[in-house]
Amino acid sequence: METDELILNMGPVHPSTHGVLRFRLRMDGEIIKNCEIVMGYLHRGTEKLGEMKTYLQFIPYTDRLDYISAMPNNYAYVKAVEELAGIEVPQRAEYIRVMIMELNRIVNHIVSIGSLLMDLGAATMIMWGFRERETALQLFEQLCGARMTFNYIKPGGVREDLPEGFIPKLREWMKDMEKRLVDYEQLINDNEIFHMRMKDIGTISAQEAINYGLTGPSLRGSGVDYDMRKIEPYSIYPDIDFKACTRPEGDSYARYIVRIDEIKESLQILRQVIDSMPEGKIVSNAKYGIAPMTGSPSSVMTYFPRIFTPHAGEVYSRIEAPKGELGFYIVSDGTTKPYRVKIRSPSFCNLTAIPKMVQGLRIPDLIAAFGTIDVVLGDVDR
Amino acid sequence: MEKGGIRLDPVTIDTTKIKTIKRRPVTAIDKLEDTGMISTILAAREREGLILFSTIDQVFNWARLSSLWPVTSGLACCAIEMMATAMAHHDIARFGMEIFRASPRQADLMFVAGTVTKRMAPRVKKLYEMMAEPKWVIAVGACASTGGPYHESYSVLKGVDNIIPVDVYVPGCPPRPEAFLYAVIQLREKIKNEGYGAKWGLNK
Amino acid sequence: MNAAEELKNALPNSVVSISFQLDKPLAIIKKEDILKAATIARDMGFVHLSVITGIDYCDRYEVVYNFLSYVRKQNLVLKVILDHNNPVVDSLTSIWKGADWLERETYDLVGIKFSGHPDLKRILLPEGWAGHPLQKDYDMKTEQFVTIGDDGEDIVSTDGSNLLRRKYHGN
Amino acid sequence: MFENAYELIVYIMTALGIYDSIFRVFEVLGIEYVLRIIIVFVEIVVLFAFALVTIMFLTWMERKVVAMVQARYGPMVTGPRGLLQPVMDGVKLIGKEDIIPDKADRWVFTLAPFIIFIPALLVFIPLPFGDSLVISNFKIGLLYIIAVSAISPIAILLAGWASNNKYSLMGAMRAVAQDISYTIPLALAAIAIVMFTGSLSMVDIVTAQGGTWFGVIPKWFIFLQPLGFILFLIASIAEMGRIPFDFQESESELVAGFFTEYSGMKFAMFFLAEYAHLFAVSGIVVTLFLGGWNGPAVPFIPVQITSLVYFLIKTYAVIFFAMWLRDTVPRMRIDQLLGLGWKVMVPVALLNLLVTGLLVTAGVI
Repeated sequence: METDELILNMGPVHPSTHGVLRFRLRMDGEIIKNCEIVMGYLHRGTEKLGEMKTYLQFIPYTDRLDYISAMPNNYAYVKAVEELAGIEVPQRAEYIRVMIMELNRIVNHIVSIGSLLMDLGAATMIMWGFRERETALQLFEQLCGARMTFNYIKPGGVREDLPEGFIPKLREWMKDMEKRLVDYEQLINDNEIFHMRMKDIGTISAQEAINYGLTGPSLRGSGVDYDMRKIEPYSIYPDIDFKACTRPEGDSYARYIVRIDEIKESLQILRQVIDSMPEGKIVSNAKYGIAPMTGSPSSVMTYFPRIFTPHAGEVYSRIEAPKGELGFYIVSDGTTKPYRVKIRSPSFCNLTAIPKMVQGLRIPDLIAAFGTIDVVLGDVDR
Repeated sequence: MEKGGIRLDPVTIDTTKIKTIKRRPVTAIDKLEDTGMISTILAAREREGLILFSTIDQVFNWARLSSLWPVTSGLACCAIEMMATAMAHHDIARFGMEIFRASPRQADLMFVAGTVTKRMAPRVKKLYEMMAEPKWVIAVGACASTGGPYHESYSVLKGVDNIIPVDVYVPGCPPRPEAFLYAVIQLREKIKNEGYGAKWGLNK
Repeated sequence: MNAAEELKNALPNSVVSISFQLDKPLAIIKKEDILKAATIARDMGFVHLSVITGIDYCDRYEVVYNFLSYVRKQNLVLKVILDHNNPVVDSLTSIWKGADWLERETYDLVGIKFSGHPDLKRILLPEGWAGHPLQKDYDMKTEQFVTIGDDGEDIVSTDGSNLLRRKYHGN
Repeated sequence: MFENAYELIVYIMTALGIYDSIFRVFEVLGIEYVLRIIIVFVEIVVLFAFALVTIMFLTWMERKVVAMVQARYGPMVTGPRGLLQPVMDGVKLIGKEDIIPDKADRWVFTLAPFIIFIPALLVFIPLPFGDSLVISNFKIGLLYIIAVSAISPIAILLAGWASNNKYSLMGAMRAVAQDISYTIPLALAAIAIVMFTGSLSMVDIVTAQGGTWFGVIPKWFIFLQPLGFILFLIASIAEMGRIPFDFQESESELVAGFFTEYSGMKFAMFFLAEYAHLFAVSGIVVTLFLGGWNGPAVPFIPVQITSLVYFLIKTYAVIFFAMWLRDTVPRMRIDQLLGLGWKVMVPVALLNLLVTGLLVTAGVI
């Protein structure tokens, strides 16, 4: 019998590509022989805009890269700028930053797991997940007035201090989240069909994972004991007791379990951060004309300079974002605007491994593997 | 007697006559003109001469506004808020809109949720063209409405209304789920006043 | 002894100079020896290729590589300086699969070519897009539009009349 | 009590004292058969009206059950608690533009929705809704049902092929593979029931399940055939094409499966056929394994009414189970499903059949 190859274009508008990604599949029946990823449908020229905006103006754009976990994006950029300019950050601000980033990590993993399950056909998980996400977003909103795009972390500190009653509310949310986590695990982990769909699918060995430049939960799912928070400790992470969650298998199920474990670990971190939250300023006011505003309730509200001029130089600074290594490479020429901003986004680099992972599998496996890589298109195309 | 822009009294249809009349008596449509609701006026103008089908229109409009099935097409950040609108907390299902159809053939409404880049623009347009009439578009967020924060970018289209007609614009970056719901309610109001006899060519 | 010095010891002829990029050891490599230097860096334990990017300095291009060692917990930055007229450098895809897209992106946005790359074509912008946006002399005034052909391929032109339904107020 | 609904209607009309006079009119004209046709026609109209209302209600119920599981409200605005929602959806779909793609096979494309919709309703004909409430009590009712429901894969294949869309074609191929693999265990599980009753008639199967053991346990076949029940349930959910076996549609993989290109009324027919199928298959599960319309008698109320109520309660319980399942589990993969069908369910069904046969022959049960 003569057979012919089927060329299937999945996307850019397809329910399970998490946005506007396109898979160009060469298929033999249902088996994927070759998967080519076509992207750029959300390429918004953020890096060019970085050259056109001042340092502070660019912070909102970082929110819109990985719009599910915007706070780490804020922080990664601000951290690069702070390193470039040599700004000290007060302890309280660092604690608030870590707290809010870990909260955002939980939110990100909830969305990630939820959309994975939705792609597998079980829509309930995402509904339940978004219920907890919504309450978390209300916390964000209390803190900085925005639900998704925060613009909260600024060079030298954070924009506003914790509002009244924030910590008790957060504690309540954490208690709720722990209960819900048990529900999630009952719904998903014990499900035989879920195991059938996820185990031994999209397997990638540790060696290959490093070679492809995977980072984040995707790499830890392959058994590489790595975490930027451990390898290159930043902020207050050296003082905090936590572990990098790894699984040795390297398949989709391992990556999923790593995410669940990370939610637990993040709750652990949150608890420590809340318990040892110091009092004090939230903005450094030494160098760049940041002066405390008198008369404000907590007397730590401050101005931020509109114009901000770091020294000439270049810096590459990375953090462990929920999706992996997020790095900003900034070249400054000593003016008010960066000379060049390069964003090393985790989604972009993690996506590289998909064609390797799905070789010889079927479309449903492609969706499962793609779901566990956890990609946000804003982050891929920038 | 006229109510809500729809003529209820029985009039014999003579389309040639309607075309030749130069000055019409002042109607509710003209009154609408004063309020500046351009889209409503355009819909009403299309309905000029439509008498027989007004009741059918009312029934169909009611059905259409009650069962707006959106097409599953998220472009960027706003898509996450679109998801949040569909989820448990805000529950767009109350309006009967939870059936997100992945196939544009079966959808009535397109949320252009996010930045429309130059590369995506022809695809968005194609998606719109694939949808079956009647269809509506809601431009969600600053990017879809005007280009938003990416207005200066080389690869972003400055407003999706440059390529497809938009019924409701939602401000925000991204808009809150409440804003989505408000946009849906506005669209329902708009559909209430539309006429389809003209579109079908039944009254020509 | 930091990583850049080690690299200089191993390849005295290829390393032009060593210094620091803030606290990260930086070595500037001759452009024809980058593949050799990268191989040695990998053997030194710098297994993670974090980023490849290019910068347009108007008179020259610089390509920056950042490596990380999970075991040594150290960074190593390599830099290659390219000619502005003909920016070509060897590709690292033979060593790191992950370099594939990073190099394509650098080619797409900055315009640096990577010789030996298996599939060097645009990645974020459609084929046929005029200019490389992150070059300093990129023409931001000219609007380019994309339409789709019969096979779903992108067609770039400055004429958007097929696409647009009203007069376009782009800048 | 009566053979079928025709006799029931005749009995009621006789009791009301109008049958004889009407019959005499037709007798004088020499066309008695016309009266028979009219009565059957009325029956069918009532049945189809009931089916359509049920289907509409089911779409509403599905959305409400999903909402309940997912901690939402579901449709609320249109009508009381959203009850008018399915009506509105229907009216809207009638008013939608009917698109036939340029490269589609126009005739087959138009024909496919009818081919799937009509058999979905034909299944209702031998289904006993209650005591005497059956349109026609075929002697081969079960065989007829299995045969008629086997038409739907043909329609799906036609729809998928005619659409000239890769997703549609893949969805159609999957649906056919799935239906063929699951009709076999379905039929095998049903045959085990026939061994008890010795009849293929649906009414006989229900009657055989009347009464109780020890006055407590109802004589339902689920207790005699627990394995057969599980096999039949899994196979029928696969036949219905619902999650975890909804490969023909599988939204996150194939956009909308075989009806990706359909819009408007044609799409509505696929949509309705799906729910007609859901009701019919649940009804069959109830008839075969859950005692059909059997239930404790209630004094002063005619058995026709109580039996209908019992049947509907049981059927909706099965439907609720299917909906609940859909909201809880993820989708399987097509090769895993076929593997399950051929490697597990067919051998187990055969074994079940063998054991049942031995037991029945030995006279144990």
